Amino acid sequence: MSGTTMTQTAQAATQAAQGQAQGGQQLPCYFDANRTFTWHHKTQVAGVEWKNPVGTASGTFNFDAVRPFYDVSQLGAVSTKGVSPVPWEGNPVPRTAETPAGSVNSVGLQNPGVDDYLVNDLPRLKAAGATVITNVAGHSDDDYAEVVSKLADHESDMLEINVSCPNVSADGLSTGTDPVALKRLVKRLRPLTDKPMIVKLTPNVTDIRPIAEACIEGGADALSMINTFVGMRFDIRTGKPILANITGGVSGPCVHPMALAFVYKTRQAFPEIPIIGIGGISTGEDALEFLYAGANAVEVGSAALADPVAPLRIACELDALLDQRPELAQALEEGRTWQS
Amino acid sequence: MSGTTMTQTAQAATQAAQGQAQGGQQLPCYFDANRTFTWHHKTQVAGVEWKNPVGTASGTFNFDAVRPFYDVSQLGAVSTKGVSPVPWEGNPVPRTAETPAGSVNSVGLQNPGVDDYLVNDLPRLKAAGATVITNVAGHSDDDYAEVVSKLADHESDMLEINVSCPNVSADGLSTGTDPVALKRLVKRLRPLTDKPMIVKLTPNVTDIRPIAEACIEGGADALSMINTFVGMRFDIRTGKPILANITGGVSGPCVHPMALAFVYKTRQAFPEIPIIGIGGISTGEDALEFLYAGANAVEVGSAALADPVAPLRIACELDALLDQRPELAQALEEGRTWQS
Amino acid sequence: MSDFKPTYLPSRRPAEVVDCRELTDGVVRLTLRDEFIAANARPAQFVNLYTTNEQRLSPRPFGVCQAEGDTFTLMFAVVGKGTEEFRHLRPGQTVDVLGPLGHGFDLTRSANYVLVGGGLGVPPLIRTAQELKGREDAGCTVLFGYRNVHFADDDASRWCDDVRSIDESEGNVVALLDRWAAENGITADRDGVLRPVAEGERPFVILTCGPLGMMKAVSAWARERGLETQASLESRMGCGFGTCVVCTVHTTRGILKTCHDGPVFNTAELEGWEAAR
Amino acid sequence: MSDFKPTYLPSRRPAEVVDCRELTDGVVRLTLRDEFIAANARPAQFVNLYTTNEQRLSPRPFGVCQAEGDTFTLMFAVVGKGTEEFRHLRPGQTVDVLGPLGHGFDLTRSANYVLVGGGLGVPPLIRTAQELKGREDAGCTVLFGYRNVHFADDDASRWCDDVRSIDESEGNVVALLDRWAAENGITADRDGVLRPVAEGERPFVILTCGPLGMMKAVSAWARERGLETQASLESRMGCGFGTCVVCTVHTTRGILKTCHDGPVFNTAELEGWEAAR
Ligand SMILES: Cc1cc2nc3c(=O)[nH]c(=O)nc-3n(C[C@H](O)[C@H](O)[C@H](O)COP(=O)(O)OP(=O)(O)OC[C@H]3O[C@@H](n4cnc5c(N)ncnc54)[C@H](O)[C@@H]3O)c2cc1C
Ligand SMILES: Cc1cc2nc3c(=O)[nH]c(=O)nc-3n(C[C@H](O)[C@H](O)[C@H](O)COP(=O)(O)OP(=O)(O)OC[C@H]3O[C@@H](n4cnc5c(N)ncnc54)[C@H](O)[C@@H]3O)c2cc1C
Ligand SMILES: Cc1cc2nc3c(=O)[nH]c(=O)nc-3n(C[C@H](O)[C@H](O)[C@H](O)COP(=O)(O)O)c2cc1C
Ligand SMILES: Cc1cc2nc3c(=O)[nH]c(=O)nc-3n(C[C@H](O)[C@H](O)[C@H](O)COP(=O)(O)O)c2cc1C
Ligand code: FES
Ligand code: FES
Repeated sequence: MSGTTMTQTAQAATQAAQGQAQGGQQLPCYFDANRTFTWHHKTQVAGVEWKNPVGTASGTFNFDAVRPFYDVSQLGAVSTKGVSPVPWEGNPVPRTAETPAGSVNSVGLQNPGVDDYLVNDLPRLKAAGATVITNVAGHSDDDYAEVVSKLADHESDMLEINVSCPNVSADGLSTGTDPVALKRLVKRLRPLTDKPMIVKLTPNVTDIRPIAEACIEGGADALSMINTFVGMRFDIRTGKPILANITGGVSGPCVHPMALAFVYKTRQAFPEIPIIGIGGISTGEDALEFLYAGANAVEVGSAALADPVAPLRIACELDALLDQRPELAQALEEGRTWQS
Repeated sequence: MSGTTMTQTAQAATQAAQGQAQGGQQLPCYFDANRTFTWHHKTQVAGVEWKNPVGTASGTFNFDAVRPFYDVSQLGAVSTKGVSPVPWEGNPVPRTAETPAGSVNSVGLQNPGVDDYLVNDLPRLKAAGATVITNVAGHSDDDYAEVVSKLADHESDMLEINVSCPNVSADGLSTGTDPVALKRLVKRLRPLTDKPMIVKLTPNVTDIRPIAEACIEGGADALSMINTFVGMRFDIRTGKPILANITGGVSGPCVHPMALAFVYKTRQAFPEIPIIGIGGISTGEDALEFLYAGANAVEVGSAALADPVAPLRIACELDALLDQRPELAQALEEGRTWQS
Repeated sequence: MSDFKPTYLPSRRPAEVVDCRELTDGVVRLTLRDEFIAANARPAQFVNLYTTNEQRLSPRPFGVCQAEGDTFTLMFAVVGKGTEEFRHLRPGQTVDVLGPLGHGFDLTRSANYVLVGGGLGVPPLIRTAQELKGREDAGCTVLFGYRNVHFADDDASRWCDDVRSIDESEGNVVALLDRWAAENGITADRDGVLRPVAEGERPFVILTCGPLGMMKAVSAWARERGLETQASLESRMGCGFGTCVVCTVHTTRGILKTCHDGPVFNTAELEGWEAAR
Repeated sequence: MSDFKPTYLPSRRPAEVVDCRELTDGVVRLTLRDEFIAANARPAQFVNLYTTNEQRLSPRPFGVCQAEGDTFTLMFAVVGKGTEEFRHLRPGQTVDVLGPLGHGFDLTRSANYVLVGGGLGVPPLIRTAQELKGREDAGCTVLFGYRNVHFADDDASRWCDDVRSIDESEGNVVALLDRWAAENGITADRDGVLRPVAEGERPFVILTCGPLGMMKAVSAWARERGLETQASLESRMGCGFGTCVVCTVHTTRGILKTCHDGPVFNTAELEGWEAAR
């Protein structure tokens, strides 16, 4: 917690982000990544230190795409695109449709597979200095086990098991909706690696608590939530669904209030488990709400699609907000949360 | 399907609603209710004819509040605030918080009770010429049974059983999340009345199909969906939840893509059951998407809070859109849908 | 003013910005053109403004401050995202409005009205002073408490000869009330009974609007002196016109809606109000 | 042009509107000021525009049409909510931009480039003509097909002496191609073999952008004549810069991203493309 550089920079950043007013219209944000960052407020997630509480969410971060725009090592962490045992083709296009204050996507976890990941992505991310969360995807318990085993000896800092993607299985449901299946899966994966294992949960459930409990009992080190809501759009010229896959996953600012409730309820039920809050974050203030709900850290998703530097801007804004909230900042630094 | 009056009027309305452009800023909509309405496209919901497919959603329509603004008999139907056996006080204030493209509310089903409703609300609504859906609330099966029995001999056109409100029960869950309890409830209510009985479903479930099935097997004449998602907001000055009740129900444009998926999935599984689509409708186009998803009609909720005449404006816009879609219009008129 | 008598009230609509200026740092006076509001807004009625940011759909309620010709003014503090947007409105632009809404002060009595305002509670009281100016059977005294800059004295003085104000460095509005009471021979004796109003003299009625704590203090002060108080309340609103029932207030008449049954309530009917919170 | 060499590319930022005018009903030419885009946008690279409506967060990609000094132009059809908003932009306002994005046409060969555009596919081809104008080792022919109004001929003629166009009443762009081929002695014999390029003569390369059906027809026509075709594709985009993987296209090099690996692809590498759909 030293130096005033960042306080000033972050405030400037926040002001720029809030926009200078101009004839009733807010000037849109313009964040300049060409400068030096000093972070005042780190956090811990399952014993892993993040230099600030802001990471990227899986599927909305791609190293090759964003490295021209900013230094990815400045983020708290980066969560990679879901990695499966073999390459997955994903769904046909169109894969995206706009929704009010959000979007619905049906990428279907397209990825080149774990072997490619270990050669092409992970080493470069680590070389760039990033704290890496490898997001793991699977169609079956065997799939997950295979990927986790292969990752075990490599250099990711954390694993994030995506048991929630609504795109893959036939009707949009997943392991993440069934406490019994989920506990079995997590129990099976637990001994395969020493790396901190985050389980990423779907919001498409009646009650998040038994789901979270299953993860904890299975041996998860942390939870991240939320993945996307099932949704769709129609083309009113044709009367047909816009997405080739018919339904997809909804994300963006629209899901922020739901995501906060998921984190808050889980935190109330389980005071100790580290939680990464995800869903609809597009400003430092949005991120801060997750910290008040009881999260230890956050991941930024869709906002990084509307502006590649958004996660870094949000990290700056949050750092400045935490400057004014020493109690919260202190808790995070010690691995505690606002609610514990 | 006669007369050109409405075509022209509705088009003018639509144009006004879309806003005339002015220096890059869209002129906000201004809908003038001081005119004569002629509707071209009626629909049927469980045998009840609606003069157009647009009704109001429960809790977002109040006769005394909106009668100064428009003629409520012009709507397809109006769904009343939830009616309980005895007066309910609801939750403490603050009861509302803004969310991205929506809001989260924790009214807690405040209402003066069924006896008051039968004396003060229902007769006046009928006298005003409205097609009335009485929305029924309860904390227990007995509650519902009592209200339905009392309503049986009065003049509502339809009943809508709200088994979904996330506000009332301790942890935001409800009968609407449990197929067994739900089927038992619907079966019990079915013989108590001859009126068409709609069951209104919550989106806070893992899979809507077993829930819908339980309603249908219990004897429901129609389904309406969706009620609100559980959500919350924090005050970043205090670090506390904004709502006195902590969590509440999220509604507004933000839920539109999820609501469409609920209707579509239910329609795919159950080709025959009449469905009223609800969630995030603020234009005729939004409503039209529900009709393409397989709904027989729609209800407008939050939009009526941002502008009292919104449901009537939306009905006009939809009527004009249906003018250009004779096949869809024909299906609705015959009690069928786009997907059946 | 037009002669058109529509069956239905105008609903949400764009109003032209005539003027928008900052009276002091973070306090803005906004003049809008809307014939209907200008002609109909009674004291302590309010209007909803709506932002142009489509992520922010909730109404922003503001008390009407003055009405002249086909224009009316609002006066607001910049406290959040909506007011930050409105602060930058410029003449010729439009902003969506709905109103006038709610039930204002009851000014039917022939009385000397004492308008006690604090902070951004002053706008409805200025509208009240404006309304009372033409009244031969009523008197008007304005007592305003500010944090520092006396931003509304000029506007209030347009309508009332007796405007007094105070800021935090000098004391609070109850101190002003005390001074005013002394001048007018109003005393609270041990039993909380007011010096009886002399034959032919008009009774005093307190109208107040401002921070909750202030209004409660004013109401308690007035009760001790046997004076009626009408307070204009605030509440987070979902609609502003009586539909959504999120703005409730507990009264002796039952649970009422701040927006539709208020915002003005006689403090005698607000249950346990002075004590609570 | 500034000498500043930052480590990182500028991200999303506001660009000033210099001009915005309707060329014909529903087709708009928008001139924006952004030094970085003006200096760097290669032919068939595109920029994202973003609406100010906070409910609409997805990017709207548009091919850069011309670049001069510190400004660049776009040309777009009004087809939905975003383009409806952009149509009303006025000088002095700003609009958020990101770019330039994607990989454009490969113009490295010394060749006679034939730019075949349809409808709103013409903007990237105009930028191409602009780029080719200075090239001594390359030729440029523009063949445009319109629905009716020949809205882009003037702009294209600024950069190319040989602009020919056709509209629906006269035929389609393949008819233009046929005429051009006849003039240039290009024939498809039974084996689909081109008349061999004479010694010292530059080869022809087809660059195309427009409706999918048109591009496929052009590509098939060119293949029959042994000509290389580069096509600039469209796709619904979630980001436009290679992160979200929603804009995929199947190629002989694997599943690629339209935004990042394209939008330009050699049609020989687009798997089963001419046949599909
Ligand atoms: C009847 C009435 C009259 C009012 N008159 C005035 C006035 O004349 N001048 C003035 O400065 N203020 C007035 N207020 C308060 C004013 O409505 C809020 O300051 C304003 O809505 C804040 O908007 P925001 O977007 O800047 O704040 P944000 O915090 O960004 O708003 C978020 C949401 O909370 C609501 N909200 C936030 N603060 C308040 C509040 N204090 N009261 C009600 N809702 C709130 C907003 O309306 C919005 O829906 C009045 C409130 C009421 C209920
Ligand atoms: C690389 C590229 C270059 C393009 N260049 C041009 C150009 O120079 N001139 C031009 O007129 N158009 C161009 N387009 C098409 C243009 O992007 C769409 O017409 C525009 O995005 C429609 O926006 P809207 O908000 O009006 O439509 P809406 O239908 O309201 O948009 C809803 C969503 O769908 C997307 N979308 C709708 N239609 C298309 C489409 N055809 N292609 C991609 N996304 C779409 C929008 O971007 C938005 O996210 C280009 C598209 C791509 C991919
Ligand atoms: C285009 C896209 C692709 C995604 N892919 C993945 C994925 O591969 N694995 C995963 O766990 N979540 C994936 N997600 C979900 C996000 O990580 C995140 O949980 C969700 O978008 C909510 O956050 P947001 O509202 O900030 O976007 C994806 C989201 C988007 C928008
Ligand atoms: C303030 C408020 C009160 C509501 N009260 C009820 C209610 O009493 N009964 C009910 O079934 N639904 C109630 N709802 C849910 C709406 O009827 C509707 O299902 C939901 O708001 C989604 O639609 P929308 O997005 O158009 O608002 C309420 C919603 C709001 C916003
Ligand atoms: S704000 Fe909706 S009833 Fe008062
Ligand atoms: S649009 Fe996101 S990868 Fe192409």
